[in-house]
Amino acid sequence: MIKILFFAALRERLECEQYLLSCDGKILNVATVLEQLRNRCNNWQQELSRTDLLCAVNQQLVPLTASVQDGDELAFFPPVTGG
Amino acid sequence: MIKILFFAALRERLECEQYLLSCDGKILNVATVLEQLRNRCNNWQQELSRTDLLCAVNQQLVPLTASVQDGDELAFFPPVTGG
Amino acid sequence: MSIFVAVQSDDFCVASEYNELRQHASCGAVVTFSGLVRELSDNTLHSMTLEHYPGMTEQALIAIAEQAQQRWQLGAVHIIHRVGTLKPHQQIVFVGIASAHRAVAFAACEFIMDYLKNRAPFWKKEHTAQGDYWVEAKASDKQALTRWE
Amino acid sequence: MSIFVAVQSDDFCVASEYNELRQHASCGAVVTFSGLVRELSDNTLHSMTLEHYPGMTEQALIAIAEQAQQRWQLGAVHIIHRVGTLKPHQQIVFVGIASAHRAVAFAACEFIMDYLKNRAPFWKKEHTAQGDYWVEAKASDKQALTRWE
Repeated sequence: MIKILFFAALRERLECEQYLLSCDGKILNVATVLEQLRNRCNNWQQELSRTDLLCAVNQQLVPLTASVQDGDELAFFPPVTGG
Repeated sequence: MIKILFFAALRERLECEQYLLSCDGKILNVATVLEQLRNRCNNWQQELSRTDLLCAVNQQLVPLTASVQDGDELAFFPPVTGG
Repeated sequence: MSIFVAVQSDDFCVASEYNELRQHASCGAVVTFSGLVRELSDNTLHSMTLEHYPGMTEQALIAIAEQAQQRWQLGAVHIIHRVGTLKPHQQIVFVGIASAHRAVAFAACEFIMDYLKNRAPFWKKEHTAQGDYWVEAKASDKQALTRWE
Repeated sequence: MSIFVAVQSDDFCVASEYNELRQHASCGAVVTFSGLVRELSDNTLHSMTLEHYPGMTEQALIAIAEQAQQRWQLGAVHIIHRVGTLKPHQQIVFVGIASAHRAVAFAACEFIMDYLKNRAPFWKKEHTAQGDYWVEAKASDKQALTRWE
């Protein structure tokens, strides 16, 4: 299982905070996971196609070319606005 | 009269804190005043020939080309080291 | 070199942070930055809510402090960021640096704020008379990073 | 925009200065700099005495604050400089800036320190186990001005 988290405006627009994805023990590419999520519905397609989307694997910022596997925590979120 | 003040290391080396110079109502150049002061003795010659000497007229930093006249306060001091 | 990082809903006290920072041996300079909730220009901001990614925020802040420490010789770095609901004029973020010389303290403090603005997972939502709005990231914050690269 | 300048032998309180600075309307950022008496590397500094040019110091600090105000949109500028005899770890100088945005507050605070180091008539004399020495001006402080020209 990969635990997928969404934050802030993205979480609200997807109406989803956490999503569990089975990966059958395979190592996946973040971009591949994202493509799978986009196919869920039109709204997800649109929201997850934003070019400013940020991604973290196990709480570290990574590019979409990073890989994920069983037990990983994957997160997607909009540009950060703290400080 | 022009009131001339010396500060910090310069004051100690000249053994002088304040010096009154009569200028007979004339407008003088700071460089001219400095030349006069240098001629007082060898020690003053040396101390007042330092190229890093700073100068203020009426409490404003000025170049040695500035002019002074009766009633002005003229000050010479080494590079500042506050902060 | 010591690093202190906190993500908390409680307010922080700049005076206590400063008093700790100035204790650092061979410290000749302390620079502090405090970020406050600003009023909107039309004066209708009731409050804002700061959401974060628990766990990742602390790691991100420590990573930024460590980057600063690798670039410059620092005595101490304190970073505090609040989460939850804040009202206008309340404190949001504190960054404090103790170092031997001032240039390093200024650079490290500004570096940390620039990276925090772009890399630490916090998001602001404004609650105004006209409704609730997520704050948009500013191009100027992204631009600010380029000078450190 | 408000300017507050003080030259005093008494210590100052960073907490009070900060609390005043953060009151400024539309203030989103407060940056403070504090300079402290550093130990010498051989640990023999007993104390230092700060001499100044009474009258000119206050004018010079106000002039520097006004220059900063002309360059950037600032909410408030506080500058405090102590004179007299100070011991290691004691506070020498405080510069605090309140402004809407952080970049401006950092720039103004550093600008003021750079100008103060080169233009304000203060001189430090160190009292050490080996004797009393006037502190020499540093080339790096002069160099720091060039980026603002």
